[in-house]
Amino acid sequence: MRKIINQPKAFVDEMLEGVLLAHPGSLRSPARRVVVRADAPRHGKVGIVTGGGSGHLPLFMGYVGTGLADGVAVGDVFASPSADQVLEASRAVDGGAGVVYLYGNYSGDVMNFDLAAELAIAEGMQVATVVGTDDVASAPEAQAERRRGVAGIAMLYKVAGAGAEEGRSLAEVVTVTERASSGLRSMGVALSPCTLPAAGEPTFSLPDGQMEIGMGIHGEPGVSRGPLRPAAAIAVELVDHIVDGLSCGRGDDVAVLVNGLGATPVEELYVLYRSVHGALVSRGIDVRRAWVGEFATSLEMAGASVSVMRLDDEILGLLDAPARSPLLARW
Amino acid sequence: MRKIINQPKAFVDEMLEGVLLAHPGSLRSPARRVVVRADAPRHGKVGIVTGGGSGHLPLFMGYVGTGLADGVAVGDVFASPSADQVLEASRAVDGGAGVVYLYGNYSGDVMNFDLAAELAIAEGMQVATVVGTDDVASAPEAQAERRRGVAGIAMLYKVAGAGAEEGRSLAEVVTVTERASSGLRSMGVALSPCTLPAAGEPTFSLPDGQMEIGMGIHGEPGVSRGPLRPAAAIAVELVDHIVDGLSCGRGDDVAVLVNGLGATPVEELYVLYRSVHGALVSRGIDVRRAWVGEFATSLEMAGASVSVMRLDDEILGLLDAPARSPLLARW
Amino acid sequence: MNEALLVDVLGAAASALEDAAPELNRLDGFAGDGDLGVTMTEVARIVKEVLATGVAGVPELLGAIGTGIARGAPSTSGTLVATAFLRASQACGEGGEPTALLARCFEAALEGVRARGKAEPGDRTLVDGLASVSTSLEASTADGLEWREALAKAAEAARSTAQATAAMEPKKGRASWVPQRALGHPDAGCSMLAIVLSAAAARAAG
Amino acid sequence: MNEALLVDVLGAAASALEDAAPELNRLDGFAGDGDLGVTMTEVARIVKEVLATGVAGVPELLGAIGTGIARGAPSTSGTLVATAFLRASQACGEGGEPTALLARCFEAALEGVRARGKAEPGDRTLVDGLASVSTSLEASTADGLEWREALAKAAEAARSTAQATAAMEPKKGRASWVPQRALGHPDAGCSMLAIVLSAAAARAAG
Ligand SMILES: Nc1ncnc2c1ncn2[C@@H]1O[C@H](COP(=O)(O)OP(=O)(O)O)[C@@H](O)[C@H]1O
Ligand SMILES: Nc1ncnc2c1ncn2[C@@H]1O[C@H](COP(=O)(O)OP(=O)(O)O)[C@@H](O)[C@H]1O
Ligand SMILES: [Mg+2]
Ligand SMILES: [Mg+2]
Ligand SMILES: [Mg+2]
Ligand SMILES: [Mg+2]
Repeated sequence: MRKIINQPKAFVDEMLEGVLLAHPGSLRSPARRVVVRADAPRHGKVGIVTGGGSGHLPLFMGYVGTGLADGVAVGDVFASPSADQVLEASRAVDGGAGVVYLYGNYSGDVMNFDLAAELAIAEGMQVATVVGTDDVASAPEAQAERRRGVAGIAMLYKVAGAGAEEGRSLAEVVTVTERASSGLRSMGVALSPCTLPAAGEPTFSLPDGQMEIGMGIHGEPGVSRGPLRPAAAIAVELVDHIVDGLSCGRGDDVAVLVNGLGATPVEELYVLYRSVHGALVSRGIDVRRAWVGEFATSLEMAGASVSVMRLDDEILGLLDAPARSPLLARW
Repeated sequence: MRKIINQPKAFVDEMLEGVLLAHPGSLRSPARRVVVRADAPRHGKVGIVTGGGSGHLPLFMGYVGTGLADGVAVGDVFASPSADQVLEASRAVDGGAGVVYLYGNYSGDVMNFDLAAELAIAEGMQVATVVGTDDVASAPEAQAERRRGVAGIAMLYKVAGAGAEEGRSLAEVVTVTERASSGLRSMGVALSPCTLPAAGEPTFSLPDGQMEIGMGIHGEPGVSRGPLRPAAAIAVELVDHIVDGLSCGRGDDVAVLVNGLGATPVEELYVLYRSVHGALVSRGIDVRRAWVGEFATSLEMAGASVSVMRLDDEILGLLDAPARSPLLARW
Repeated sequence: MNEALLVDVLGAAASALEDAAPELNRLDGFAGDGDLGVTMTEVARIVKEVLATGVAGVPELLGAIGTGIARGAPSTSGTLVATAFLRASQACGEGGEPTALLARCFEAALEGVRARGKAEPGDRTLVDGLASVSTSLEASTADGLEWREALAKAAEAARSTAQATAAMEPKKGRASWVPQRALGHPDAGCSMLAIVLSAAAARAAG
Repeated sequence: MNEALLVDVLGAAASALEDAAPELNRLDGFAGDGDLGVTMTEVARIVKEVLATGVAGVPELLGAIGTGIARGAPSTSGTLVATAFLRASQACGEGGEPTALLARCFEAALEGVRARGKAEPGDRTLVDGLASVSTSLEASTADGLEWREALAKAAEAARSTAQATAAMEPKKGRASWVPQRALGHPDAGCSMLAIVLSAAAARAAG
């Protein structure tokens, strides 16, 4: 194990202590394993609560900031937070205009956010839910609502967060975020496993020189495993799968996000982006915005994912709105 | 090898193509392997030119942006760019107020930047140089000017870039950047080697469960090698070495940067930060600003570095000034 | 079924769960992320903790376990197991004849898990296991079986359902891309249920 | 020394450099980053490329090689080797007796490398190797030796200086923290110089 940690059991709580020590002006913790913007609740603003397992930074906590989410419930490594934590986060960010639960579609998270929503509504809050389901490898197009949420959710935070920051209503924020989500698809390739601090052993085995297309961010089996192929071939395969269900073609505008899973150098992500861009442009699709970097990781897994979001003027405007979070802002 | 690449020889150029395709509004390339801000040259503004080997993103190209550097000369993986490239970058960013060469102290880079400076001055430009020498493991305090530059240079870009953006003169920018540099120290720990695309083999061997304190970012031998220790112990050792030469103690203000070398999850960097913060605070040092993330990597090396910069009001003001670059901005 | 006996039986089930952790990780790994054993180790720890603090009253004990798991092991299976305990706690409030009580508890657990997880019978989840256990306990109630016997039959039903899931092709979600990976291996959650019920029945039997 | 001969000798030196790449990486790895062989492979490729294009005139040829390396292999050692070629090109412009010409070229190269790299003799760098070669060529000029003989002596001097660096404790920079790592191994840059001069001398000798 090659980890800079102390006791594996203390990993998540020590990480959180570090976050709060590093960013005291921007973040605070109203309850155990709950982190919110220091200025929450913002009166009259729709609050956005997210959450999920640890080990995916900057997902989820990294998206707590201005023009993004307001609060996060932090689970154990690769494990859902509890309904209690989500409820505490909701209380801390609700400014009277309601709260959107925006997170990735994993059964544990869904159950705990759903339970929290019941409890929050019982307390008199307005709660609506939008679940990220962008991973096309996790279920066929006909079962799109069963798909898992992966790195594409970064763009949903941007859309929802900008809408909320502008003062839109709960229903308006939900409507535009759902529209963005329905035009969002992602797919990834894994080149190595990762090791959970508490387990000390890799989550699965993927021999050097092999890749698994469509593997889940916790190492769930993907669509195919085989010898590692060149970046250009990987890009074409990912874009084919993504564009298939997106019914997106000549003249359509999209935003693209190329995400590193943890151990893949940013240089390689740009090599991949180069071919992703080419594959989209060759279909006549217009790439209006692009981000390349780490947006949702799986500890130190090697690999990358590609996300494509269909744009309209309203969504593009929200993507372009200012946003800032202490974990994302390298300046 | 677990790399998303095509031909290893094409790695750097394809990466650059990807960068330019992803950020067409922000960056442009006036010459081969030279990248500058799209709006360069800015009339009357001091230009900042940096450069160095590839494989360290976001260093160096990631710091080309508003309030940061204006241009970069991009070398091969872990190899210096040529004087020609530096000269081209200088020509493209010189707005008549002179150019600062700000880069890390590696002999190949120094020689090529020095040669470029001679050529640029011969062409009538004003050129001044500030070299980052923050790596305390690379030479003893008595030979501080021989030290290598590592992740701390991220803070120097911020200081110099903000000063230039404010309209300061070449001499003023150099003076404050040199003062910031003289109060800046870094040290790192490596937990695994990395593999150059062209080589296909790890740069050195570091068995699982071992760490090397003070190893250079190209794998140059460090101060000591031994069994991997807990994050808290690593933090104390790094802070001890750093603070030693900084003559910094009770009542002093500092900014801290905890940097990941490539494959270390951000969660671990925050666990490390927690103890770094504790070690500084226990000496009575006041941590005024902190950044945690990847600022200077070595491909997919596992490990981290800690940088500490002594602050005065002027430097703190420059660190707080707005800055934005397409490669750093996740939003 | 008195409280001391329940403590004893639940303790045995928790120990069996701990022992089965590597096997549960392995089974979860075929189509899932291979962490069911990790979660269940945590669940077992929480069960034993609550048992050790000695909560008075069967519904209270089950409720405390449910709450403890919901807070302390909030993963998919943890949340479902917590839901099962909470619903069982509510269902057994009125007391009654042990076999009927058991049947009522598992029926409530099944309904709770279905509502929370939105899976249907045939989806190759814990719901399949709970459904067969619930059906078996209902039949035993109708047949007037003693609770130990009923529990043994329920464990038998859980085991055979787990076996049956091995032949069920995953039709939904990620696993449906590569049905051959899961095929031939029992569902991890159903195996977990079979293991705890078998341990409980064995302890109850003596 | 005519141009055809120079092309021949430089080609032999370049081939030797390519063959020595793994060894140069290994030596550079003890106290450096282990990439000298990578850089020198590139340098050798550029030298051969320029030789193949056939530039007219000795100074022009050396200059083209220097410029090519400066553009195409701009690392520490690449830049220093480029500087050496560029300075040699300038120094040999006036022509003259071959041994004196060689001595002048290497003296100019030494001065160029010292100015560019700011290392002093004794720092355990390429400067130590170039200094001993320059001294040897000066003595050979004074002694009136034929250039092939002078080159052989210079190669001998380069080899013994490389050997001597193995006993030099790195007093500066990173390597000074762990002097024992470098100690016992010759400096990589000096070994490189010894290898190319030996190959050149052997080819010149026929
Ligand atoms: N929606 C659901 N309803 C009922 N049981 C489920 C559901 N989803 C998963 N399960 C059960 O949970 C088991 C996996 O649990 P766990 O490993 O905790 O899930 P994950 O790691 O995906 O969060 C499965 O074998 C299955 O029996
Ligand atoms: N300042 C210098 N002056 C002269 N020679 C130097 C200098 N620095 C390094 N060298 C030589 O260069 C060799 C290493 O070259 P190289 O591997 O290209 O350096 P790096 O990888 O550090 O850029 C050393 O063995 C030494 O002989
Ligand atoms: Mg699982
Ligand atoms: Mg899981
Ligand atoms: Mg080297
Ligand atoms: Mg090098």
